[in-house]
Amino acid sequence: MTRPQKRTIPGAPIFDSDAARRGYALNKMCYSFNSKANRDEFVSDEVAYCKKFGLDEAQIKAITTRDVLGLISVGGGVYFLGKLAGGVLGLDMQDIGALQTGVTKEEFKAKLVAAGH
Amino acid sequence: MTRPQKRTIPGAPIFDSDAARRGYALNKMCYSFNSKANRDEFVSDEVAYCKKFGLDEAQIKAITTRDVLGLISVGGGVYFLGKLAGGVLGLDMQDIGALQTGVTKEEFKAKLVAAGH
Amino acid sequence: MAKIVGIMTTSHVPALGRAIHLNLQQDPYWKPFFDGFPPIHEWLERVKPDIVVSCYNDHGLNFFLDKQPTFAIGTAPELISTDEGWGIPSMPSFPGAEDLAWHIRDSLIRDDFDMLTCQEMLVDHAFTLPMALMWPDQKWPVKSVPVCVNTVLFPLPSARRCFKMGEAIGRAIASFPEDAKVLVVGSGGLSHQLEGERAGFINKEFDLKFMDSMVNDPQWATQFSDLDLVEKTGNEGVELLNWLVARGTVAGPVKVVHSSFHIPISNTAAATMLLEPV
Amino acid sequence: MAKIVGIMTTSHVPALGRAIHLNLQQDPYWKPFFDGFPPIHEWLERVKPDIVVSCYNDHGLNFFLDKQPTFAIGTAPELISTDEGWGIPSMPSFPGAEDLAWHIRDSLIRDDFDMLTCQEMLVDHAFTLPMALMWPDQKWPVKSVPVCVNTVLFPLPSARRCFKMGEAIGRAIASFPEDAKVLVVGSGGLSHQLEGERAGFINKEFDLKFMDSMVNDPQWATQFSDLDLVEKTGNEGVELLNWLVARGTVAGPVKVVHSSFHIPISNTAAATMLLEPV
Ligand SMILES: [Fe+3]
Ligand SMILES: [Fe+3]
Repeated sequence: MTRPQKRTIPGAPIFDSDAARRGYALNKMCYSFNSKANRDEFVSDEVAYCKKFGLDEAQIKAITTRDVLGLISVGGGVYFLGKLAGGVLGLDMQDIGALQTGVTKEEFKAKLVAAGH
Repeated sequence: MTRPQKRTIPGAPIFDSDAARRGYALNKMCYSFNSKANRDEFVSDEVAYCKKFGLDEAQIKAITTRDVLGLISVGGGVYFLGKLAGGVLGLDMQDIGALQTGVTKEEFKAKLVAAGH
Repeated sequence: MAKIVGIMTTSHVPALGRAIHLNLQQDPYWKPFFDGFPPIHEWLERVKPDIVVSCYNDHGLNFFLDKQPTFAIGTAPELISTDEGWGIPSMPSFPGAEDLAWHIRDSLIRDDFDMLTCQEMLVDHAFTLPMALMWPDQKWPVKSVPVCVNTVLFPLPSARRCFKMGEAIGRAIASFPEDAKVLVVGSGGLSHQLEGERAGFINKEFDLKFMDSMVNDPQWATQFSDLDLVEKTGNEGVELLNWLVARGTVAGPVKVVHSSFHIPISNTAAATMLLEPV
Repeated sequence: MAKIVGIMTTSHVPALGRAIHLNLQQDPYWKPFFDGFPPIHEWLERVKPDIVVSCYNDHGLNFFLDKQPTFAIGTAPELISTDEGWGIPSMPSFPGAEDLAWHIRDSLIRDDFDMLTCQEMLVDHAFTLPMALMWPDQKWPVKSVPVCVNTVLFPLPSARRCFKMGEAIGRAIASFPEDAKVLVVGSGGLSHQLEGERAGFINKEFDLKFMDSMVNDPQWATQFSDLDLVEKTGNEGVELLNWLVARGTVAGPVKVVHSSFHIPISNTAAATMLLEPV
């Protein structure tokens, strides 16, 4: 089937139907991180926990390599990934920003400050 | 506060906001009857099960006396009560109809047949 | 492109589930209802739809009052039949028509319908019984899109709103860029009332007029409020809203392939129609 | 009769939860944001609203993609703050304004908004942080009505649809037959983007124009589609939809009681406004 071309915005991945469908298992796992018991279980054996939620190989690899852009490309929604990053891995949004944009955290923060001028 | 008069339809109780608010605990208990384990637990000790869901005295009394009109007046929604009547108590809709209209089951069924003529 | 090949509307009385399970189709009580289906089976055999879009109401299986939607759509890969507490045997699960479901969902949101989107979904007798009536061997030759209308908690979406959602679903199907023959199902009604001092209420005259309107005046019933419909068709007669959603999907005229009406099945005026766009 | 006494809109950055918990309000990093609130505290002390209607977006606490609503309203007696996985400390639960919530819910359904109704509700930082910013002792002197807008799953409800829902909420409040002073909250934004190669995107020019439009041209932002808003304000900048719902509740002009804007708090252009109907 040919589907109409989707509008894309450079550097701004959209969590749309395709992403939600691709990432359901991954996002459901992240949603489980609303509970400390689940966060602890994940930390004790990441891959086992991923498999329990039915994540596929590409998703598990993105998890274990802390590949944020990769997690998005396999269907992760940022509000769900935030629970993994913040609540489980202890990263703040500037850590995540730096990881995704290939700069240091200080450089990332400087860019944010610059946006105010 | 004075609220505008609600339209009523004689003999046709409406499951509206007031009913949903009044009957939340009762309906939540009935919703639990989607599971056989819960149905069995209810049967083994009706009052204990009602209390577990926070039903109040009026609701528990309507349950234990099989007072269908009473269950509606304390906020029961018919789609939820149906799980209690059908799945737990083994009553069919003609039993329920007869109970509510004060006729025998045969009379109730005869009335239904008559509606076809 | 996807194309609506028919609209099948039918009552979905829970007791039918037991009757199907016990093979009572030829029993004198049930026969008048089940006799409506051989003509539909012939039509299905001939037309072979690929996808069913089923407009129905959940009775407290997938939804409870903690999160009661007005309109919901299921985009799940698998639609699961399970214990719903009424004593109806479960059926094999139903494959979801994911591509079309997401397409309709996206399209409805853009058309200002505030859908609840379900990536997991349990389906109750209102969804499963029409399927089992159409395919008695319960080997589903179609994928499905479940569309759920609130008939639990008043106020309900108005009849006019339901019809309009049907129109929007029809537009979405027409713009789906894949060849597919779509059968739209409307499940529920007609007049019946389970609760209250007026339990057992049936209104044959209204039902016949409503069935006529499905062909000759499809928006006729949109004049009625939810409480008007309770008054005229009984508390559960409001399930005819699902028929209105289904009818709304076809903008033009329809012709009747089959129509049957029988009082009573359980407490219900049981009706079945199969309509084809012309 | 109920009356809207003000509209308070603010950003709701999760890191604020930690800053509040650790009493960092006077820390140089946080001070520019928290300094926006003393004028609001004075206003609250003077006006003493009875009820907050809070328009916000859930970030995967009360809702998951199994049942993702477009618009939801909470009619629960108690709105519960709990572990949301972001490491934000929980707050005391919030009493629900049940009478008004049900009244708004019923009214919205009759106005063709297809609400999800929640008789139980967990509220995340988007709801709790504005409350803690207004009442730092976290002893809530108000009851609340939570109104939730989908900003998770695209397509989102359009900016125009959000504004229209705000208008409908405003009508519902005006028709509530009880004396009550209602403060409407809009939570979220302004420009920020957490994900993707453009993470860290902020658009000061757009934000200032948007803040101006809240006073002088309230429907200005309704010209933009959800993707337009992503382009101009970042993926999470779309949370300004909650500001539009809130602004829509007041039909006439408003005057600015307080307005502040600071870049950055975390990755966000942080803005706060307090508006009064005139
Ligand atoms: Fe039904
Ligand atoms: Fe947010």
